[in-house]
Amino acid sequence: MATISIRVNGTQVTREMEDRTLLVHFIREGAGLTGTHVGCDTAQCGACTVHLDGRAVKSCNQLAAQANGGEVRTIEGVANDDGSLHAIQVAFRQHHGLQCGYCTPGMVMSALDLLRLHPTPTEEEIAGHLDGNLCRCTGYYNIVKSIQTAARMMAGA
Amino acid sequence: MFMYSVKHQRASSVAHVCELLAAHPDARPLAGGQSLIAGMKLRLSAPSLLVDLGGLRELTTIQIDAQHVTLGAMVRHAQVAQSEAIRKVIPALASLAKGIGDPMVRNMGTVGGSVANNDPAADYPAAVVALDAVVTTTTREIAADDFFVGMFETALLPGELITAVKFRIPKRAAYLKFKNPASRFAMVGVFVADFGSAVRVAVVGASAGVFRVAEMERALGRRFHAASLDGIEVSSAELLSDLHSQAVYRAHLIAVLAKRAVQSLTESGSKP
Amino acid sequence: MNDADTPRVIATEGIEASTVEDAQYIGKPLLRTEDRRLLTGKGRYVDDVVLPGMAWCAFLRSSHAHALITRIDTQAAREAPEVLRVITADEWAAADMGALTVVHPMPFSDGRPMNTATRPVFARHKVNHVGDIIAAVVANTREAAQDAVELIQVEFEELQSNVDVAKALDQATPLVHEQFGSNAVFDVRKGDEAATRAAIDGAHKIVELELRSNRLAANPIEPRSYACSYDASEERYTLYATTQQPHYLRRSLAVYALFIPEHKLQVIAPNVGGSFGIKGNFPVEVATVVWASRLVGRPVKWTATRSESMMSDTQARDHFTKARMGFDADGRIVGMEVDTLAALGGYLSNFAPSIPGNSYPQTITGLYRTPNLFFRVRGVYTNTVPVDAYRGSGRPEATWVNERLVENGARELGIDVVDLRKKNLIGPQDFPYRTLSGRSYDSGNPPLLLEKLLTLSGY
Amino acid sequence: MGIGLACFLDKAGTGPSANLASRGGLHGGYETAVIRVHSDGKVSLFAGTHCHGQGHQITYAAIAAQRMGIDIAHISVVEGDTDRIPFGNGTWGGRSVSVAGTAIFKAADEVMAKTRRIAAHVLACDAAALLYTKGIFSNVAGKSISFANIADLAYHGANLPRDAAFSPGLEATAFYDPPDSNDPQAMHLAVVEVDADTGVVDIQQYFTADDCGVLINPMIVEGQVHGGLAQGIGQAMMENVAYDAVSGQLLTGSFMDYAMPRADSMPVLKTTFIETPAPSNPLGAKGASESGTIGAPAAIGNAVVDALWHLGVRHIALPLTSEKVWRAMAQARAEASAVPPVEMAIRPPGPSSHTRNGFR
Repeated sequence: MATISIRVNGTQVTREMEDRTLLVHFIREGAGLTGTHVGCDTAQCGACTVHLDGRAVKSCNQLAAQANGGEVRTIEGVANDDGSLHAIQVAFRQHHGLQCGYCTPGMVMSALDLLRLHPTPTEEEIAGHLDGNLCRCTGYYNIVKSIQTAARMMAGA
Repeated sequence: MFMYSVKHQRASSVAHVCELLAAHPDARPLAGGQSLIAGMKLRLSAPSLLVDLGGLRELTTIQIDAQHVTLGAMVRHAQVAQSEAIRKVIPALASLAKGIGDPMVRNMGTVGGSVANNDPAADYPAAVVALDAVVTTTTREIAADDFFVGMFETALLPGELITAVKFRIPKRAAYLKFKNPASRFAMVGVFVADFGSAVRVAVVGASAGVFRVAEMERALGRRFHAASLDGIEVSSAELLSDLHSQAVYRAHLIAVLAKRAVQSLTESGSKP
Repeated sequence: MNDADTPRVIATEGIEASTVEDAQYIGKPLLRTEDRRLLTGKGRYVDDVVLPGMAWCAFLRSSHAHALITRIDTQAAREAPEVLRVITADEWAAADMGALTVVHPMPFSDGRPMNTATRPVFARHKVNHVGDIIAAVVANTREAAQDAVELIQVEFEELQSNVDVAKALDQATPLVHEQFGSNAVFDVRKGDEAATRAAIDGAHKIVELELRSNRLAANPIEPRSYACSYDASEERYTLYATTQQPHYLRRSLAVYALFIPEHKLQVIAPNVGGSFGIKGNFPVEVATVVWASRLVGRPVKWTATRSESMMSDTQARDHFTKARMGFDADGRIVGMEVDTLAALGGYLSNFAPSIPGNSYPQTITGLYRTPNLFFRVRGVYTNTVPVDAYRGSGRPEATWVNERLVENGARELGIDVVDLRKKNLIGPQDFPYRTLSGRSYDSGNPPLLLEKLLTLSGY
Repeated sequence: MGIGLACFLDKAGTGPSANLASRGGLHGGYETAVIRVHSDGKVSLFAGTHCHGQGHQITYAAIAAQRMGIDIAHISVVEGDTDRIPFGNGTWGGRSVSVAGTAIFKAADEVMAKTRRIAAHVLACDAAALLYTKGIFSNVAGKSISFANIADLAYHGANLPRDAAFSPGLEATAFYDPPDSNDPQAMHLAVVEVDADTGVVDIQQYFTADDCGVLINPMIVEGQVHGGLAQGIGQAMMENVAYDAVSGQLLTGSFMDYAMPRADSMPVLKTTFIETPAPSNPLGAKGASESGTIGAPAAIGNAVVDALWHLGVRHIALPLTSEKVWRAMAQARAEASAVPPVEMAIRPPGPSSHTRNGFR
């Protein structure tokens, strides 16, 4: 067992967990934040995407212990402090960028990582960036549109 | 799947890594973990201890001089992909890094991890071999041509850790990859590097490990032009046949990608 | 409502329902109400459900496609730390538990009932596909359950396997279920064989193709998951399940598998992360989870890993078809003949036979007037994961056959592919249109639809 | 370059139950809805289907709110709980809107009939003479009562006539068995380019025209077309569960080997709709979720054959992997050896060997 302490969405979470605990299980079971999902076991689907120390990572493909002492942001930490939706969440809703919602948290976290690096991405850049995020419902069109709209909204904000 | 029980320990220095590896023969160094953790989750490997290199800042530097780009073992793929300096001297290396996995994998995966793992479908071994790199370890320097031994096998001895990889800066180079449609690993990847005096062509994804195509190298050494590759066929005898591609198709792709790589470097107006 | 004549290119940008005047909501792109929750990580899927004192279930699955089980030794697993219970086929049988039921059987054309071997909750004596369940372990933690699964020792006697649908009925192909003396599940024939053959044989142009519809995995991104608690004082079960048919799941469990009074079993389907059909049929794992919750007296949960999903979620399509279509000199279809082998897997899943046996032939002539039709569809067993509904269910297979024949017909006749289609399309005046496949199409305007498509694409 | 067409139909909202039974089915084709008006006039709507991404909440609420003439925000949709909802057949086969939607429609009518009766009683006039707009009943004398007030009266129970038609409470349950299935139709046109060197098929443009009856929520319907299309493109281009021919081993045991479309696999897409109402239900709705998976393999397969017909290629098996297409081209060339081989054009490389177009 290891003592793992990670700052999750601004709150320090410290738990005793087995060394083999994956970061995603620390988040879901340790921190009780179930918005981060597990969709595969080979790091292909991206449903588990969170930000670790500012960069998007697949939380199912690393140990919680690797992130010990670090800072994690999950989908629960995206909305504004007053509870209103972040521009990217508004845009996903506006463009019907989600259906079942299971891949959505990973999509949003991955998209935020893109917008951090490229505030005004083209459709092609967006599609390319989503290489690590599988969606089985939407056909991706509305996701790409959502991210473009979010980029415009964020630039205007 | 869930991995077998394992101990995790963060190393405080390279010396500490060596100590831990020496004390625990079945320990594995953990770099970015993008292959190692994935394999452990599928219960394909079960080390008793993971020695986490994540805190070793001394392994995260990128050094560039007139002849070489030297990447610390813990340099992440995203760092290479985004490095303006690397893009200036070896754009092919940056673009190779940009094509590995996906953005999240690139944010974690490292040069050292990829090279040490020597997945036959990984991209980095192509760069290491084609760019005539030297792999620096805790005990020695190993030339690229001696480093990759077989499928997932390298010249690394037990307890030996890669600390850096030193790539030679070519006159021009290109890496083209035909992605496996499922895994996004290389079904075939071809790295062509022109050093003026010599040309190196390294192929990944197509066989048990990275290999060079001597006939292409000789032909391109005589004249660096796509037409020089006309008629050169790569034998499919030693190539992989699997679910995603038969050996014959892989052999064909090697020829096509090599031509296209060369062409991208010789077409007027294209960047070196 | 739009005029049928007015094409509509939809704006994907939705509108807030609150902006609609006078309760005229139908036809408006209203934004969804669940999005806020799903976008903030507050969705609740089955794997998010944590019940007090919850134990975990893991399954030992066959690594062989076809083998006899000669010995199972569960002792080490039973004695492993944290393990609460190990379950095998013997215990299931000893408890007189039931099984999955095929809710849509297909007969042989001569009236014989189909050869029914339903998907078992635990394989006994023999495994018939990779992923077939041999045993279950219930333990305090997910990891301990998984670790203990590997302690179960099974000895197999490997048999030759049969995985190619095209060869399933060949003499040399091993039988999945010996008792039937054949790999055939059913054999459906319809239409006037002689008249159709004569029409095609006498046609100006005959197109003949061998077609396969590839085997697919639906792969909703949310893996299947079940969590069940049992209240001994009221003898009541509460089951959280990834399902698109909560009542049918309850009925399957209550009436066919576990014999629980229906009023004592509550099925709750919270957010479901995609399904596309595969969460509709009766999933064998759920029976174990529900039963185990009573056996161990604690809530029990199982969530598939993706590797498990790949070998246990029902799969789809997997047809091998020989088909012919005849055309007259003007390009009019004079007849269609189809002979299809449809793989149903190692066992039958709930709806499986009706997909190739019913849905597929019902749409085989598509939107084209087809004056002569004869089809034969045979469902077959192969040593593969059972097949069931997946988005489209029979229609993609049918369209692949029909449209490939029409396309090649036009090309071989040298008639423009659009012109040939126009000649054969059912007109708006023909509805309701009765087809030889046994269906009556209710309404539509295929020629107009084609015009809209051609206009849209600038063809 | 190749262009491929597919014209096809779906079969949706399977029913009636007797029809299913006549083919041996042990399950029904009906659907269930309960509309429960609460004492404050707000509504809980229960349906026997279950949403797994299709947006039932807003679609069902739209049907009920419009039929009841009330604010859509006053309706909550509840699905997925066997203790709270009467037996339903669930969501499958493109049935939720045409079958459950009609059950909702009928339950709404029943609730509104009773509401109108109570209004007529309170306003002391003939029910048929009442005017109902914006949630308010009024008579010719200008007296009025709101929907919420009627709900209040219905649950108070004290001031209603002692007559079965005026029993306390305000809710209705409908079990609706459709008289027929419905037949959504669609047509696809795919434009592909085949890389003569590698066999890579690039779907450059894709056009769909759907007739799925009356669209209740066009945004959601279009989303269904998109999603189905991605899965159809998956079957056409890359998806394939493979077993070893000898051992029977599952070769596609994970997402490392089972390929599925990603964002960059999708072509430029344009969609259009016509709306031929379904005659079997009062909404005119038909199934809308399956056209993408049904048509895409055929449209894309036909487009690839179009591109390669001149070489002698007549058919390529699914999925249309680059290797299969390359082999088909090579084989066709070999068979037509009298014909001089088409020169292998060398195309400039993109960022990877396989570039994709942007979106519309």
